[in-house]
Amino acid sequence: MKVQINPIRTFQNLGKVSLLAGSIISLGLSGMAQAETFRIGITQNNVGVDSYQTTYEQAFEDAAEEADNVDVVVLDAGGDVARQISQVRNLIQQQVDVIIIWPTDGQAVVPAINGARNAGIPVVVTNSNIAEAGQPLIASFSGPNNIQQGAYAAEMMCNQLGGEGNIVQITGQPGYTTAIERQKGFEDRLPEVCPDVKILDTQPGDWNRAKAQRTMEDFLTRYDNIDGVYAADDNMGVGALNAAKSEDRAGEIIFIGATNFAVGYEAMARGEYHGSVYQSPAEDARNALNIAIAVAQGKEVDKMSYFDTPKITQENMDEFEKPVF
Amino acid sequence: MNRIIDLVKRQPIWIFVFICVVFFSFSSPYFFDIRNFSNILVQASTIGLIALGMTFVMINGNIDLSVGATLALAASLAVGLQPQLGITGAVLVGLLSGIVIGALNGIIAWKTGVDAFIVTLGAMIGVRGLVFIYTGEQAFYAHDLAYSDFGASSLFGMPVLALIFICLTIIAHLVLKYTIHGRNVFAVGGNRVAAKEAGIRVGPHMLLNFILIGFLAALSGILLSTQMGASTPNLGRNYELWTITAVVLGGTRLTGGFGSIIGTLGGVLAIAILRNGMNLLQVPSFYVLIILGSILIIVLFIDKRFAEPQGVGA
Amino acid sequence: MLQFFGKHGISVAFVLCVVIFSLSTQKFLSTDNFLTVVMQASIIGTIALGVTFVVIGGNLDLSVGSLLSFATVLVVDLHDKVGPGTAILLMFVFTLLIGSINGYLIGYLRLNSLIVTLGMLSAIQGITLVYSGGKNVDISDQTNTWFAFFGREALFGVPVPAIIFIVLGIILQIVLLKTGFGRKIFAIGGNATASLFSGLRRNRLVFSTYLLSAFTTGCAALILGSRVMGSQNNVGEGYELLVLAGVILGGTSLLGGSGSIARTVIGVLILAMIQNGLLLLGFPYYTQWLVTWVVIIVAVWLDIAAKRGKLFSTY
Amino acid sequence: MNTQTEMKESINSQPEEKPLLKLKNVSKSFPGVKALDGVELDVRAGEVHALLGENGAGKSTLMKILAGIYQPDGGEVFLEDQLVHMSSPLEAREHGVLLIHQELSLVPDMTVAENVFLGNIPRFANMFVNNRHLNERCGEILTRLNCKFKPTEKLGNLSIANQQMVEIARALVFQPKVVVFDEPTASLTDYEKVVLFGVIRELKESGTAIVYISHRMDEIFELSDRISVLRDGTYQGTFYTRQTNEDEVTQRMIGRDLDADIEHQPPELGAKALEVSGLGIDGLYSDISFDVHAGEVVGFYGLVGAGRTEIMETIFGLRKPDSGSVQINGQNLAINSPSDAIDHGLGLVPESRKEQGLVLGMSCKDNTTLANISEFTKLGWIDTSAERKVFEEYMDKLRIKCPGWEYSTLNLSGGNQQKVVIGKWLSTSPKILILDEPTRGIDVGSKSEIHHLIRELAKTGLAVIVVSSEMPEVLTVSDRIIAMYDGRITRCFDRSEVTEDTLIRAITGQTGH
Repeated sequence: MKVQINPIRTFQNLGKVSLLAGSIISLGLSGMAQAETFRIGITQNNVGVDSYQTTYEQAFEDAAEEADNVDVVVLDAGGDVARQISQVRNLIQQQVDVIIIWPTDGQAVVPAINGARNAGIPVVVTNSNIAEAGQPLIASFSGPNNIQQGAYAAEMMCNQLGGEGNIVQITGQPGYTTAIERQKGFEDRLPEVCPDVKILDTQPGDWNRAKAQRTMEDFLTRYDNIDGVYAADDNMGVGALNAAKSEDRAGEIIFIGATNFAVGYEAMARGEYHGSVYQSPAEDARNALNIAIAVAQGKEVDKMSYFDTPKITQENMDEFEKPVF
Repeated sequence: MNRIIDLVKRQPIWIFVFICVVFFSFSSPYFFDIRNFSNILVQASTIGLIALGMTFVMINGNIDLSVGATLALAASLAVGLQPQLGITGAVLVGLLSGIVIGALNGIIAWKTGVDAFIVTLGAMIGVRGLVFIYTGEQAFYAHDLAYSDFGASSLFGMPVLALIFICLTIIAHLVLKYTIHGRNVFAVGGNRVAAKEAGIRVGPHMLLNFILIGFLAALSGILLSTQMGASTPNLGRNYELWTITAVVLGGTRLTGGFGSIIGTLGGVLAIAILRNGMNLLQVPSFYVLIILGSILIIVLFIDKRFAEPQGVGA
Repeated sequence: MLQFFGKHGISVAFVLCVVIFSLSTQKFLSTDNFLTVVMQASIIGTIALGVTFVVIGGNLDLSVGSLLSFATVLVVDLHDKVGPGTAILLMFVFTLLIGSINGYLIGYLRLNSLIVTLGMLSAIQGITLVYSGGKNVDISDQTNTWFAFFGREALFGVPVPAIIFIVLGIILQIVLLKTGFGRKIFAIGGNATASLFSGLRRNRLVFSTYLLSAFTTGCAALILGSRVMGSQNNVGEGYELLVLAGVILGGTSLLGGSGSIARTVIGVLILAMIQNGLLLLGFPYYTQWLVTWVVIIVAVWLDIAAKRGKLFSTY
Repeated sequence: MNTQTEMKESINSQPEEKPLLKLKNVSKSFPGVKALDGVELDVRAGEVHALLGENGAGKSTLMKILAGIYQPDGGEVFLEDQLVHMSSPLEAREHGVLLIHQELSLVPDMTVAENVFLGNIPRFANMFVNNRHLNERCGEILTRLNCKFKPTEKLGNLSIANQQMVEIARALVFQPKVVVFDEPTASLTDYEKVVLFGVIRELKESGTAIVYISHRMDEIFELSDRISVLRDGTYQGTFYTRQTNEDEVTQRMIGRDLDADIEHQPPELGAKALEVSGLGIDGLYSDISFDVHAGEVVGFYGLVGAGRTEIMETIFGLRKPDSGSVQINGQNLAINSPSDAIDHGLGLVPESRKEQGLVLGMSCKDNTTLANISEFTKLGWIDTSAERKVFEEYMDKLRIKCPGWEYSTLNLSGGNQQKVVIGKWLSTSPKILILDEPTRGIDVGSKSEIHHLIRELAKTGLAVIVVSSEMPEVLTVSDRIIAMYDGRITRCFDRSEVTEDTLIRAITGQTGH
């Protein structure tokens, strides 16, 4: 049943003036159809900051349209923890059936989740997990296994370097669970598979390509002997590749990333980029929605519901479709 | 009746708040609800507490851009030091850090004569550096649940955070309106030279206001961290901009000498209600940015049209 | 002594920076590294050139960070759709259009520049997101486009971004000092009322400073878009303050009426050197923020103290 | 005039001989300037002691030392035979010395009472404002000063003259021993002056010592008991007002003879340069019609607030008229901005030279060419040497004392600043020049120079309008005088027919000719 009028499309047609009117219509329609449906509220981390999150949001809305029995409230915290907490409060006050949260911070949202639990609303965490302390409070986590992804990256790096070399690491936004987990997975696994690969330096790239490019430029000035780069996503990895290319040092460096982006896929096709982890935002979104629906229906769900995120390298890339983001 | 009309004239932002309330009440079934209102108050309290201090500083003819970073520093200390000092000790250190940053800004502005905008722009960048050095880029978690319980607690059916905000708003209003210090805030902002020559100790006076805003920013950060049971190094980014926006919406003049706590409260509520209402209506976040930006400019335009006499274009 | 530091403090700081970092790390003093510093400074620096005009004219521009995001997203997105030439043209058209909105609100409607550009900071961010639908934009064929010239190539061994920054800097310095336009900008910033009484068209002049800052922001977007060959919607977030820090460090007074492009360039280079030098020394990136704090306040303090003739103020 | 004789009589009540305030050998230097060099001054209780000197003679510095704003480098200050150090205005106030500024130091957004008690607000519980007490005490003081406005009125809503009264009220709060008035009449009209003098007389009779600083010789002779003269930071002696005359003190003050009074020949009238008909702006002025011919000087005389400045601003394109028209050289022209006005050959030397006339941070040269910078530019480029030539030409012609073309106007004296503004307009080769209060706050020497200049300009065929609140000035420079009252022209005089009495009647609304 299609009750949710996609606000973006509506607004593009009607223009800015009728902005609020559009929302009222969509709300009115959803109100009429409310009788038999579940209301699921989601508060996302920061839509628009990169394509992954935006594609996720669209996939989520599309999946909700396809499903018969859901009515979704889609909110965006804009990367601000405080705003996310107030959005959780708003969702509690609207008495939705399930809250899906994409945490802006793994620890800071725990009390808000506790608040939802106290109000009798189950919480599903999506994409990036929350801290240990919050684990008993949630119904389920749905998303990639980021520690595993870090470990995959370490293995690919090890293979490509042939067991020894000096590498640098560009991490995601400090404090963000995905960033922490990927770094941990990478740093824990690397000495196990390749004790002779040394991490020279680690700096954050904030999930931002321009920032990562700049960070890499500094690495290149500082170290004459960089053999490999691990970037916590392909967006940053391509930034690092750009920096190395402009110094004519790309040929001597192995680039490993995560969350395969279209740019990373293309660079890999050109032979400039060496490995990543394939992770589909659409699958991420569908997974989260399905689990939330199951929770709403009172079904048993796994506490940790990881979806599959395989390694992708130049050798096996034909098996994967080019990412849409 | 005349007094009400007069009040409306002097506080146009309250008309806007009223219109927003009416509009959202009709457009969303969830808006007009006592629980939603207390949500709005809690949401407003973070920016609101800083805005109280900002009102003093801006009427003084200064500005403080470092409040977002100060907020993060206080929150990080108040959470991060709990294992060593316990909750009370850590919170006190957090509050102290705000006072120290405020005092530092105030002393620099006073003794060097560098414009407060520049002094606090520097502090905004530097204090954030301190936060990162102290936290090592990590978020801290409060292991004692009593800490986050406080953030979620209620008294007389009102969230404690909202009550604290309301109480401090009343106190700030009384201080600004009825104390000698409050009166001097206007004097120093209206004509600094005159105030100095009338025997008001301008430097220490401004220092006191910087300490006040530092304290309030720290308090706001600590209360925010009780809502999260944690602190993050990036907490409070851009809060200085939203605080200034709220204060200006509330009618405080940027060049100093004029403003009120009542107006600031209106400005803070206007932003909180707009955000809350647009969330309820599910306005996409992209449009929320455009709407908030436009409203700020429109209010400024209306204010200028009605507040200033049309005269020589000078 | 005080007078000397007030007048040449920024140059002294520049030399001091070079000497300290050269002594502490061998990598610092090399042509390569120097070019890296200039190149890294080029984006913020190019924007700062236009913002210097705005500030000398007595206003502020906090919207340049958002505008940079907007322009970069636009030019990169249009590159594949309409070709690089048309993309650049359209990018400048729309960027200048937004600059003219700033200019109209501040120049003609006389609204306060801090608040207007604060509002625009938020609004432009929203416009960018609506335009891109929140997605990253990319240039698919990164090797065979002349668009690569702006960010990735070098002329006579000097990276093009550095050339754009320096050449634009020289041109604007000449405009500021040698043309009637520059003189008028100083006049309106120094005393808007007296300028009005002298027949200067304040509205138009303020308007044009915002066009100029939009133009230099557009140039910076060319460099950024070409270097990254893609863009995110928040790529320019926080740039407005770094730009302002560079302008202030260069001794341009926020009250308007005084300032210099050459000193802005040095100011921006000092900030870039601090960042580069501290990284080379192995400090975490955020230590540069602490150093920046101290440097900004000391620089402005000395400047003011020299004008005042006394180190400490007297209120 | 009446008041004059009254004042003369009051002097007969012999002031006490013992000085209340005594300055001995006071010196003060600023970087590059010796502002005061061995200055002596003694002021007695119950006397008005005038301090006279050209701008830059050191009056302001001396006054700021008295008020504790500056500290002397050398010398001593005695108050009631006690050596005192006043390191801040606050300390000076505690000693009973108060300064009333030339530039008002008030806070426009606060109430009258708050301004009167600024820094000294009545309190209870040591922390809170005692509003009732505040307004009552202020009310008492206002009554004593014969002021009509209320303590709760917002200061910004008062006229300049009333704001001046607030300044004085502020001094009275402390029952001061010494009150220093710095050019208190600079922005007052003749009528308001009378009220102020009454207040000063009252203060004096209650035993307060008054230091009165002014450029206006007539005021000083009307009001003071003794006169001390400063020149270039040095003390030139003290005179009993009754035993001296204007010529003597002027000689002491400027060290040379002033040019004799300007001779008036009937002007050689050229064509009608400016014709204003039926001009009006609602609420400001209405039905203004007059004309000015090439070669004549027309004076506009009236009280502050009569609408004179606003009319000039309208002609110059700074305000939009609601009715009427302006013709220049017989052509009906729409002037929408100052730049239109400049294109049509108009120039305006504005009322406030620091706020409206000069960009203080810019050099003398840059200010001189500001209004027609485009004439010095080719394809946007400034021809600096042409600029310098023009500036140096006017520096000579107007005798501007400026160390060099690069020198900032900030550091020039008031008279020289005003000459730079005039030079700026002359360099645009105007056909019609409007001067609004051209000699306000300028010392006698420069004033007379400017008056001569105005006459000379008219002789060269310029049409000149002079707006002034000083009767001697309009009488000195004008060929015709237009009197204004409350937004209307009440009368137009030929120089030959005007008398002081008819002029006063015309500007105070007593239009029974």
